[in-house]
Order: sequence, then structure tokens, then C-alpha cells
Amino acid sequence: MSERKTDQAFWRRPAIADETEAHQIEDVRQQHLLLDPRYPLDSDRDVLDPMYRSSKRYWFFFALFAGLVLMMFTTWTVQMWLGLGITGLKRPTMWALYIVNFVYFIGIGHAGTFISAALRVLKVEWRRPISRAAELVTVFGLMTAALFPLIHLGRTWKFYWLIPYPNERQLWPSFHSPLLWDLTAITTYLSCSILFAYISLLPDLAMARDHTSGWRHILYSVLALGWRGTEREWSNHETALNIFSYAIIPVMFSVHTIVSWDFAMAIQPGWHSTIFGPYFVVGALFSGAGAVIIALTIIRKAMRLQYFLRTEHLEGMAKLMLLLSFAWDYFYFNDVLVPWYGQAPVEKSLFALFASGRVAPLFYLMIFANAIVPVTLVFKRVRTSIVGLFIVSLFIQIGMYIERFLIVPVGLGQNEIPFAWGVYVPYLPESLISIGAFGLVIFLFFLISRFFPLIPSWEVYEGQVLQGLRRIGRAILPTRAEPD
Amino acid sequence: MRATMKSFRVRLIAFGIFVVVILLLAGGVFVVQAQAQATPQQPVPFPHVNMVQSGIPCLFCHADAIRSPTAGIPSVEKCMGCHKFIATNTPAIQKVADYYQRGQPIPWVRVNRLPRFVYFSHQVHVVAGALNCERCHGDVGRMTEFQPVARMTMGWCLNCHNAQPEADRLKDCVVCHR
Amino acid sequence: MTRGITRREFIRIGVVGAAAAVLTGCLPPRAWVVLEPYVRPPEEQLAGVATWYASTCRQCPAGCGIVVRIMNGRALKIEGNPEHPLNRGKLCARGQAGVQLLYHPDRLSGPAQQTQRGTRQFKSLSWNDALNLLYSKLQAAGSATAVWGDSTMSGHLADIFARYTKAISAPAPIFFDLYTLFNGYSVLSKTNQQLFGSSALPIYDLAHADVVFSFGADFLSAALSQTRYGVEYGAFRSQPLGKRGFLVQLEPRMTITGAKADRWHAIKPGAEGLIAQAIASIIADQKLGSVERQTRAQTVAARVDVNSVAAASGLSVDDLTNLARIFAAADHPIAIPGAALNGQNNVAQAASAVQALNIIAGNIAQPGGMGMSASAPAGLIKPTPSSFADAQALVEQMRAGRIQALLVHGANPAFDLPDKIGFADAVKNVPFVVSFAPIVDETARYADLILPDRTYLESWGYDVVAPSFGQPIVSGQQPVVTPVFDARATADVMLTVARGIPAAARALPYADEVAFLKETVAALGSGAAGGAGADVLWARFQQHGGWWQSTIPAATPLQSKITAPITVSSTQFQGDEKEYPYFLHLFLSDLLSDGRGAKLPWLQGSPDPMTTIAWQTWVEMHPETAQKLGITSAQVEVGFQRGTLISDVVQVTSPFGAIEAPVYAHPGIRPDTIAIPIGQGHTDDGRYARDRGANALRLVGAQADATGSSLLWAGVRVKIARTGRQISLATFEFTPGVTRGFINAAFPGQ
Amino acid sequence: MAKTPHREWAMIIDLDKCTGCGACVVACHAENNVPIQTEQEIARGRGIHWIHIERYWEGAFPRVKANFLPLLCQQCERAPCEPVCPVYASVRSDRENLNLQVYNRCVGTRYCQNNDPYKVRFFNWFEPVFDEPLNQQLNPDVTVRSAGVMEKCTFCVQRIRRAEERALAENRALRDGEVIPACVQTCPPSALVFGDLADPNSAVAKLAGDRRKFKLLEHLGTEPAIVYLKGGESNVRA
Repeated sequence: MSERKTDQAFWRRPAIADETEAHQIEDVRQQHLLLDPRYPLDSDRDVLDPMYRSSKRYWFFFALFAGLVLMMFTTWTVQMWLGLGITGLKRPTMWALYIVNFVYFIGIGHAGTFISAALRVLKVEWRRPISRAAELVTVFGLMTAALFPLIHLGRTWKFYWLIPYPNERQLWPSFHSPLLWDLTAITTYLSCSILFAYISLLPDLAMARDHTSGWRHILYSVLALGWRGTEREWSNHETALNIFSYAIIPVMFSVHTIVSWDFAMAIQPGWHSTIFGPYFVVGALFSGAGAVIIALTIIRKAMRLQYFLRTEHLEGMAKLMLLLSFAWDYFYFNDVLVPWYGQAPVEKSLFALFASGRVAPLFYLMIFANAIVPVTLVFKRVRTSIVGLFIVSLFIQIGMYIERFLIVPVGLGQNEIPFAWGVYVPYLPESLISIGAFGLVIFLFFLISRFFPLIPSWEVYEGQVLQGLRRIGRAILPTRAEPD
Repeated sequence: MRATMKSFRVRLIAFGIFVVVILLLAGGVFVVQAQAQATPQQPVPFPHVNMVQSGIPCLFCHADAIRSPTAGIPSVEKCMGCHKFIATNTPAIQKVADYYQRGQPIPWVRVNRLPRFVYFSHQVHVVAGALNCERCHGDVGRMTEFQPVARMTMGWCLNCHNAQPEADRLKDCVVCHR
Repeated sequence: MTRGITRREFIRIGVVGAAAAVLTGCLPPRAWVVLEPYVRPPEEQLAGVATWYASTCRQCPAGCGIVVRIMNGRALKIEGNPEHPLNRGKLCARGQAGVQLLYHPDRLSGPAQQTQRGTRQFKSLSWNDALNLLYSKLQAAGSATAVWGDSTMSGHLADIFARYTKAISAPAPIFFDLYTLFNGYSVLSKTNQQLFGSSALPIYDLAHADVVFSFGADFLSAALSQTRYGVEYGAFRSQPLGKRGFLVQLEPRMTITGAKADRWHAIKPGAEGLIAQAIASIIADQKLGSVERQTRAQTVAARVDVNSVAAASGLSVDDLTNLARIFAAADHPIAIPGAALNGQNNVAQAASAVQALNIIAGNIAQPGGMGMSASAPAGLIKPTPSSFADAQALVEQMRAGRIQALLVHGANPAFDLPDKIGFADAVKNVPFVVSFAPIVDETARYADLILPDRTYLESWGYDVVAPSFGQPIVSGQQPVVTPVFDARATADVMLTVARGIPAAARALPYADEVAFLKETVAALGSGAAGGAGADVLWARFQQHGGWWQSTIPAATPLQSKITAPITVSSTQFQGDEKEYPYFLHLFLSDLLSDGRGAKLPWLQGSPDPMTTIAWQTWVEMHPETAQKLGITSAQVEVGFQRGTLISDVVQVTSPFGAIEAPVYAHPGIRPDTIAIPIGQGHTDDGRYARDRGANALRLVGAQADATGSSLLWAGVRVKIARTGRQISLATFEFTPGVTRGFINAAFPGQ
Repeated sequence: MAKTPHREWAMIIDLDKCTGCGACVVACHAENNVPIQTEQEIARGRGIHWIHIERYWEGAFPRVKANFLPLLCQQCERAPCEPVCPVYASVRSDRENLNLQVYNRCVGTRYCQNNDPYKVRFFNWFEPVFDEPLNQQLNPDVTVRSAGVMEKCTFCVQRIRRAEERALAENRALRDGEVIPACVQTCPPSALVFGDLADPNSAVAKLAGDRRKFKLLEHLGTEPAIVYLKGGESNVRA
């Protein structure tokens, strides 16, 4: 009865034996996307249609975020013209909001790979519809993050001296500097992420090519690299993605470890900590998972992708976030406990500042947002509520941003020479640039949503093909076929 | 057939962009080079060749080169020291005499320029290094119009300094940048 | 103008290449650099190689020798003249900043006529017209001409002014400025005249002393001879055989000298004299120290009730006894009267009481003791700082309309005198006022004609060094660069004008100032430089930067002329104690001194040593006082405004006036005392000084002490009120009340 | 060419002698073209003084004491600012055994200041301003730093280089005391002494053995070339 015949297409709904079974199957289907297949053209239409559907509201937000981006680049130009003095930077807080943004955006760039690659390697099936959005969060997060070291430079126009290239001066960049490790790690990670996202995009591009005409057809023809969907192509594609998935995970871990070394390698009290590597990675995944949830909820609503993005996906992300929140708590506790035990004077003064000084409100907000708010995710009601999840994720973004702020400018404010202590307050230019950076990430999403499918439909089909429902006794159970 | 045409067009566009970029880069390099190697117009035409052929050594006029970091431009008085008597009727010399009488310095235009953060000492190179002027300034003795022969860039300096016995010390940043 | 300068006129037309190269730094060169070679090369000048010219610093009256680094015709750096016996190659911050006076962007180029006073509407004049105008006015004024100079005036100019006024039987020029007033030059002269019969300035041989009692003397800052005392202090701390001098500082507010003291006592303002007297009295009563000291103490010291002195001074009886013990037991103790006692109405007695301690110690004219400045060599002039009474008298004459022409050189009476004296009113009755200021200052605003003088780096001159530490020194001054602006030496201006006034022409028959100077210098005879002949002497005078004896002559023994014991009455304060609860303590800023430094950005922008404040005037009060008054300030409570340290602006009101300034909580000041630095509050004097901070002299009345030597600037009471405004303090420190306790691990204890 | 001798430039700072008068601060501005910052910039903590005097309070009124600590680049043997610079702008000079800042190579990451425990590096937030004709005073031997680069005390390396070039041209060795930085030259109480530690007869070599010596933040192991002498004890019993 519910036996699927091999020649039967996977989207065909099986014949229903009785009403109970019908209810059971309907229930399972509503919950699980992969068990709820439908005619592929319907799905393709759902994926492609939003590219054409540009409502007034879309253009309003498009203009808004384009404006933010314009504001960011204008401010940057003014800053280059007049000098970094227009920002609130000062002695001793030589690094401040720009570096906070850098670490933050690198951080949210971690979730994409984690969801897409790590969950793929671990064969977590629910990741399938959300992997594209996650990868794009990674790519856009990294692109924005990579801007900040440049914005932050005193002489941006000399940035190419950081790149090793043979020159008549016979000078190379210094590989002693963690900044250069950073540059290496980030460029590697960015190129890997772009390639990874692109490879997984290929079948969808081919799909789009086949459904479009005009300039879009040409664009997709070029980008699809002549994908035709032969057995060999699929097999190569699978292999490529597998290799990438395995290879990119250590890169991902290394990138934020190396970013943490920018701080941990310095002798600045409060930075000079051996736990920063794993602590930063966990923090990055934490904020990244939150960022992906925010992206998903918005995409789901705005692009009417309720069929693809279901509660099961958000709940899966929520569980992941809860786990990461506990991990973050653990590392933060460690990061505080060890210096506190050492009673080094500068670090002691830093903790006093956190506990009761001028940054105490920020500190307590961070603890609340990062350690207390995510605990609500133990309740299924919160995990399955889209609004609830959105709010929790937003809190996590705020909390993690504050965490970086407390490490970078506040940490720099207290040092070994009490005469040179200082308080950093962001001025208008860096605030505008920071707001613009958030705008840039969203703007890139807006832009890309007009050109590329945000749901990897091929991955969904693949999952749906492999999944089936099997009746064992009275129970209806999902089953999964392994490809060879 | 259509497919091939299309892909050909795509390739053509890509190639076109590539060629334009390369041309722009080459043009930029050429302009910079040309600017650096240009021979500036001097207020009074000064043929070094005449002086050198008359047997005047470089250090007669640029005497500071052995005593100071700067080689020095000779004073108008020094010019007039000889040209009160020699070739007094040429227009160029009359121009020099005019400057002298008005008590105005001749606004010579710098030919070999260094960036402002580079500190070069003629004294060390000429005295301790025992280099002759032609090594860097070219065969000035044959020039009717003084022109730069080398772009005096860091790489150009290093060309010699790499070959020195104490190359590492001579390549220390502080030797030239402070 | 002068023949001597012709050679240097060509220095400025230098090889511009190297110098222009520094102007835009790391930017890529944008254009061809135009090279300007010399027309005629000066001797001993190589392009790109610096030459050094010896001259004399004129930033304060001390007269340190300097050498100026010249490259391609530009003055780049001033350093101390290593040969000069006064400062021995060292120089203070103000001396270093002299080049900024030379290249000050607001210097006047050419004479200027102000059609209506105070409007700053200047009409440019040619030097010829200006000299004619000056000549006609001076001729008309005749003997009703007054000259107001300052203590840094070159000796030859003071000489010319003196001869000029004498020839036309005008009153003698006065040399009055805030610097000498605050440091009590006139007080010290008078005291020394009474005690020792010599009106020279005292000198203190710290290098050989083992105990120094400083009664508020901030000798390491803007006082007497800062650089020399700095040198002396270095020697004081590291004497042969590992000996190290012991410094006791008695003052209401910690100065940098107080910070360096081994013992610092926060005494009540005006109690310096009482303490000195009590120490002497204790030595006599308790028979401390050697028998000679005891006997001397018995003749010199009036007996006082130690308990009442203790109450009046804020010291305990134990402290006083202890101090007396230390003083009496020392081998070479010195007592130094400080600036703070000069503004009190018991100044004469107090200064005598402190000097009397030196008599008790028996250190007069001894190594490690007090001595007298050598007198000027015959024929040379040192402008003697006038007493406050002289200045007041001149102002009164002006008010009475008895002055027809006023020549102001170097001094800035409109800024230096408290408003109550009414210089501004008095000067209205003077029909013709000439200022020789190179930069329009407050006084120049009242002038009808400004004839900008050259700054000291472009001028000829000499200075008889005082205080001179054992040997007569004449410091030479010569132009080290061609004048940067179209300014003329005032000496030449006066000589030119004098030619037309018959009486003056007879007194001043000189072609120019160089001729006059050469004659003066020739009279010196051979000094350290040796050699014979006027020309050789003149050349060496320029080369070495002056004239001095190669051997230090033996100190002339001084006899104490004290017959009766010195009694010190307690000081009287102006202002009701109830209404004005705080003592006002004014002090000269370490960097800006009496306000002369305010026009130089290096001095404005460098942090004050004690507070690290730059560019501002501040009101120092004890953190407790600030807390009591509910004042937010750097040290009490940190407020933040866009990442800066903010502080409440308070209004300080005395019976005579009020000023507003932000508060700096100073842990080293008595809770009943408010201290304010002098130096800011200029309404003119160049772009860096103008409209910046407040002039604390507004708080001072016009009263002089009994002897007329000093203005009563210290015995004033004030009250404090919050204005409700707050401003960002321009401090270099940021942490509130930085204490060393925090980083003891890093800095091993001292 | 004669082999350049090994040098260990070092400075002794006798805290007992330092009066905090600020002469060194202004001398440094004059020698090194250090721009003066406006009131507003100083209030924001952006004052630039390659050498500056830090004043630390100790104790409470009336037994309060102020200690002056002249602070300048410590020219560390193991400078923490050097390895973090990605472009070798903060770099060791093997020749002079100094810690250099190569202004024209600096891109302005400001990492060196973060990693500098002494906080003696300064950043040019704006293009420096020298009102005409104050710019005529600028020392042609020292580059004027543009906006966006770090700067710091160089031990007046231009003076060292000038003296070395002169000695090279005259074919002789440098003499002790021939090179002194501007701050040392002007210091009235001679609290600062400069010289070559490698020369056992130099003034610094003799003072560096003083029992009062200590180095700043010694626990960090930066091995500074500046030796401080702490305040001395008095032989007066009080």
C-alpha cells in the first residue's frame, strides 16, 4: 500500500489506506519538508518567482539599505580625506569599533560553513533547505568583515603593502605579525566559502537557466558552466562538495582562532589569554547561528518560502544555538576565572570596571543577552515560535557585539601605564560606518535575492528522493536510502 | 550553432576587457616612467658638456659634495667668477649676469629628486664610498641638457647596496629613513 | 640697517631643496622642487650642514647663553651654550621655545599706526614715515616722555633709553614686569641692602649644600634662574662620596620643587616668615647646633611663642623643632625665600627672617651657602627691575596727564597689572603711546604707533647676567638669521630719532647700535676668550657668546648688618573671612611663566608638570574641598563627555574681581587654599594666546606692601561658586588621581 | 670600508634628579618636528609628546608626594611592537641596535601601540599643521609625519646618523658624548644621560651599574635600553 514502486516518481503521493494513516502521514508531512515532496516544477516556481516579484515594499527596503551602503562609503571617503581623527579613536584605544565590526562580521561568517559543511559531513538532513542562506551569510559576512581592516588603516591607499608580492624594494610583509596570519586565513576562508557556495549553486543555476529567457538566460548559461545534470556531473559534484565540506571545516576553525590571536598574541592585559582561540570560535558560531536564524525568518516571510523553511529547521537551529550558548558560558567563565585567580592588577581593574564601573550596564546586558536569554530555548514553545526565535537571536547579536566591544576598546583602555588609560566613545563617523556595514550585508542579500535562488532546490529534491515513509506495524516511520 | 556563437561572443567580451585592463596598466606605468625621466626646462640653458670639456671637474662647482650631505648648487657669484671674462656675450651668460646684478638667485629646477622621507648623503658616497659622480648621474660630461639617467628609487639604491660587503648594515632602514 | 648684518642678509636665500623637502613629509612629491642657490655664498655655510651661532636667551631675565642651529638660513633649534658659565649648555623649556617667537605667524611686518586706540585697525606705514612721526611726537613731548621697559631688555637698549631720558631730562625708564614682581627681585634687593648692604640679587650654592630649606621658593620652575638652579639641583642630589642633599619645602601648594622635596609641609599661606623666625628662635632657645650658630641665633632671632606659630602656620610644634634641629645640625644649610611670601604684606620682614636663617647658619659667601650676584662690569647696564611703587607712580603720572609720550618696550603693563590699578584709564590721558612689540599684545592695543622690534634671535645686544653665581658674566647677543619680518631694532630707531633732538644727539652720537655695542664691549677688557684689541674682543664676544672671567674670583665676604632681632608680624588678608573662606595662591606657570610663553604653541601645548594640563587655565583645589563644594573634577569623580575628562567650571571671586576656570583637584594643596596659575587670559598677543583661559590677576587689588616693593598679590581671600558649566580638561593624564600604588610592581619603590 | 662597531645606545634616567620641568618635552618638539595638538585634541587624549613626564601621586595629604617619571620609547631589545607590525614599519635596526619607526612604510594598523606596554607610540590622526612661517623651523633632518602613520621617540637617530656619517668621512670612531639626543642635551639637572653601553668607558656604562637601577615593567621581559635610577636615600636623619 504505502510501498513505493521504483518507477513511481518521488513526488507522487502514495495511496492512502485508511483515515488514521492519512492523518498520520499528513502530520508527518507538515512537519518534515523532506517527507513532503511535490511536483518539482511547483518547487522551482516557488524558488524562482521571488526573483521577479519586486513589490513596492521590496524597493523601499532596497533603497533604504542602498542608502545605508552609500552612507558607509561616503563616510569612509571623508575619513580617508580628513584623517582618522574624525573618529573617536584615541590613545590608548587605537582599535575600536572597526575592529569590533571586523570580529563580529567574521563571527557571523562562521555559521554558514558550520551548517552547510559540518552538518553535511554529519549527515544532518534538516540542513538541506537552509544551507544556501547560511552560505550566503558566510560570504557576505566575510566580505563586509574584510572591508574593516581597510577602513581601519591609517593609510588605506597603502593596503597592498600587506600583500606579499615581489617588488623592487625587496620588502615582504612580516609574517611575524598576526595581522598577516589574519589576512592569509581570511582570504583563504573567503575564497573557499565563495567556491563552496558556488559549487552548491551550480545545479540551481542550471535549473534557473532552463526556466528563464533573455539576459537572465545568458547570465545563468555563463554561470552554470554548461551543467546538464548527467550522472557523471552529479557524481563529480557530490565528490567536490564532500571534499570541500571536509576541507573547509578546519579552515573555519582556524580563521576565528587566528582572529583571536590578534588579541591573544598581544601582551595587553585582558587580551593575553590562551583560551581566546576556542572561545572566539564558539562565540563566532553562536552569533553566526543567530544571524542565520534572523536571515531565515526574514527570507521565509518576505519571499513566501513557508513550504521550504519550516519550524523543524528553525527548531534545529534553536537547539544548536542553545548548545552553543552553554559552550559560550563555559568559555567566558574560564576566560574570567583564570585572570581573576591570578589577581594581576590591570585585569583586576578591568573586572572592577565590568562589575561596577562605567561599562557595567553593557557588561550585564551582555550576560543577560548571551547567557540568560538563550536559556529560554529549552522550552519548545520558544523554539517553535518564529517571533520568539527572532527576538532571542537579536539579543544574541547584541550580546556578542557588546562582548567584542568589551574586549577591544574597553580592554585597551586599561593597560600597564595608568597614565595612559582612556575611555573610548564612538563618534559619528564610525557609528555611521558600522550601521552601514549591517546595511551592506542586508543589501547584498536583497541584491542576490533577485539573481540567485536562496533555497537550494536540488538539495531538497535530493533529500526528498532519498527519504520515504515506511509503515512498520502501526507506526509510520521515515526511512532514508543511502546513495552508493 | 547558436550556442557556439553565443559562447564566442561571451569569450570575445571577456578578452576585450582583459586587453583594455592590460593597456591601461601599461599606459599608467609608461606615464609614470616618462614623468620621472623627463628633462625639465631650466631658466638658463646649461650645457654640462661645455664645462667638462673645458676641464672643470665636477667638484669645482659642486664642492659641497665632499663636505656635506648635499652636493650643492654653485652660487651665482661662482658662475660669474669665470664668466666675467669668458663667453660674456652669449645670451645665456648675459642672463646669468642679469641675475647677478639684480642679486637674485637663479631658480634652477631640480632634476634628480628623492622622496622627502629619504636622506641621502653625498659626502659618505663620494668620500668613504669613493664613488665617482657618473656612477649615479650618468655621463654628465656629454650632456647638453642635464637629464636624469636613473629613476632613483629604493630598488635602484639596493642594486648597489646588495653587493656591498656589509650589505645588511647598509640596508638598515635608518640609513636612509628617519 | 646695520652694516654688520649685510653678510647675513644672504643667508635666508638658501638652498631650498632640503628645507622644502620636510614640509609635506611622506606624501609623494607632487612637483619639481625649485632650487635657489646663493647669489654670493656666505662664509662657513655649507648647504645641508648646520652652523651654530652663540647668543643669549631673552625669555626671562636670567640671561642664559644659547647656541642656535642654523641651516640654509633658518634657525632650527636652540640649545644651551656649553661654554656659558651660567647654564653650562643646559636650557629650560621656555628657552627651547624661542624659535617659535622668531617664526611666530602673527608678527607684525613693518610699522603700524592705530588710528583709534583699541580698535586693532592698523594702517601700514613706511619706516621713514613712522620714524618721522615718532621724531615729531618725541620732540613735542620733550621731557614728558616715559619709557616702560621690562627686565629682559638688552643692556645696550636700556643704556640708550637711560641716556636718552637723561639727556632730555625725562624720568628714568622703569623696568617692570610680572616675572620680576612675582619673584620679588625688588624685595630681595631691598632686603639684601638692609641685611648686608648690597642690593644685588642673592644666589644659593645648592651644589655644595647638604640641607636646603625652601620657603615656598619654586626654584626649579619659573623663578630667578631656572636653568642654573636645575643644574645646581642635579649637583645637589649627587655630591661627591655619595652624599645627597636634603630638601625641605614649606608651601601651601605643592610645586615641582615641592614634589622633589624630601620633606614637604603644607603650611598656611603667609606663614613662611613666622616659621623662619620660629626656627631661629628654637635654635637659640634649645641651643641647637654649633655654639656659633647659637650665638648668632640669639642676636638675630626675636623670641616667639612656638605654640602660636604652630597654630598660625599649620605645622605642629614637633615639626618646627624637628626642622630647627635639621637646620642647626647640617654642615651647609641654606634657607631660600620664595615667591609666595613676596605678595604678602609682611614681605619685608618675612624675607629678612628667611635670610636671617642664612646668617645663623654662617653660610654667607661660603661654599654651600648664600652669596651675592657679581656686580656689572664698569660701563655695562643691567636693567634693574623696578619696584611696584615705581610702576604705580608712573601710572599715576600718566593719569595726571604729566606724560605726553609713552614708549613701551618688552613690557606688557595692560596684562601684567591688576585691573584695579587702572592702567587702561591712565593711558587714555597719554596723547602718544608707542609700542615696540613684535606681536600685537594687550598694551599695543592702546598704542598709537607700533614699531615692531626684532626678536632676540635677530638682534644685537648683551646681558649682564644676574643672578650670576660667583663671577661677572656678560652674555652676548647677535642676530643669527636675517630678520624674518620687516622689523627694526629699537636701539637703531632710538639712535636715529635722537639725532634730531639736540640734547639727545650729544648723548648718543652713534651711527648705529653695532657701533654703540662695539664701544661698550671694548671697555670690558679681555675675558675668558683672552686676546687683545677691540676687534678681536668683539669677534670673540660673538663667537663664544659673551665675556666672562676664566677664573672665578674669590667671594667678597659679607657682613651681617643686623643689629636688632627681626620680628615678623602675621600677615593680613584682604577680604572677609566669612564671605571669602579660601586663601588665594597665585603662581607663575612653569611653562608660560608670567604669560610671555602663552604666545608660543610649544609651551601652550606641553603639559604642565603637576597637573598635565595644556592650553588652559585651571583652579587647583584639594579633592576634599571640591567634594565639599559638590564639584565634579578630574580627581573627584570622572565624568565623560565624548571620551574626554570633564570638569566643572567655577567662578572664583575675590573682593576685587572674579574669573571663571575649570577645577583641577590637586592632592598636594591645603584644603583651605585655592591655587591658580598666571599666564593665560590674554585678550591679544597672537593667535595662540588670544582668548584662552583667564587672567588670575583680576582677583588682585592695587595695594602695595608697606615698603612699596611688591604688590599684595598673595594676601587675598576668595570664594568659589559653581557656574553649572562643564568643559573638557585638556590633560595628558586620564585616570583620575593616578597613584603609584597601582603599579608598584612595575616601578620599584623610590 | 671599516666594519661598523656594535652599538648599544642606552639612556640613564635618574629619577632623583628629574625635576619635571618639561625642558626635554619642548626640546624634543623642536628637534623632531613633533606637531603640537590643539586644546580639543589634547582633551581627547591625542597629545603627541615623544618624551613626556608622568606624575604619580603617592600617599595622602599632608604626607602626599608626587613622583615624576619621564617616559619615552624604551628602545627594547625585545620590543613587543616589532613583531606585530605587518609591514616592517616598526623594525629593529641591527646597525644602531634601536627600535625604529619607518614612517614611509607605515600603513597605520596601530597594532604596535596596542602591543606597546609603555604606551609611548603616537598616531597622527590628522595631517600636522605648522602655521606659516613656523614651518621654517622644521628640522630638515627629520621627516614630517603625514596623517595615518605612527611616530615615536627615535633616540634622535638623525643626530646619531649625522655623527656617524661625519666620523665615517673623517675615518675615526665615534667619541662618547659626541651624540646626544635633544632631551638629554637640554636637561638642566642632567637627569638624562645618553651613550653607548658597548663602550665600557662611557658615562652610561658607569651609571648603569648603579645600585638604584631598575627597568620599567621589567616583568614583561622587553629588555629596555632605558635604565631608570630610583630616588636616592638621604643621609640626613630627620
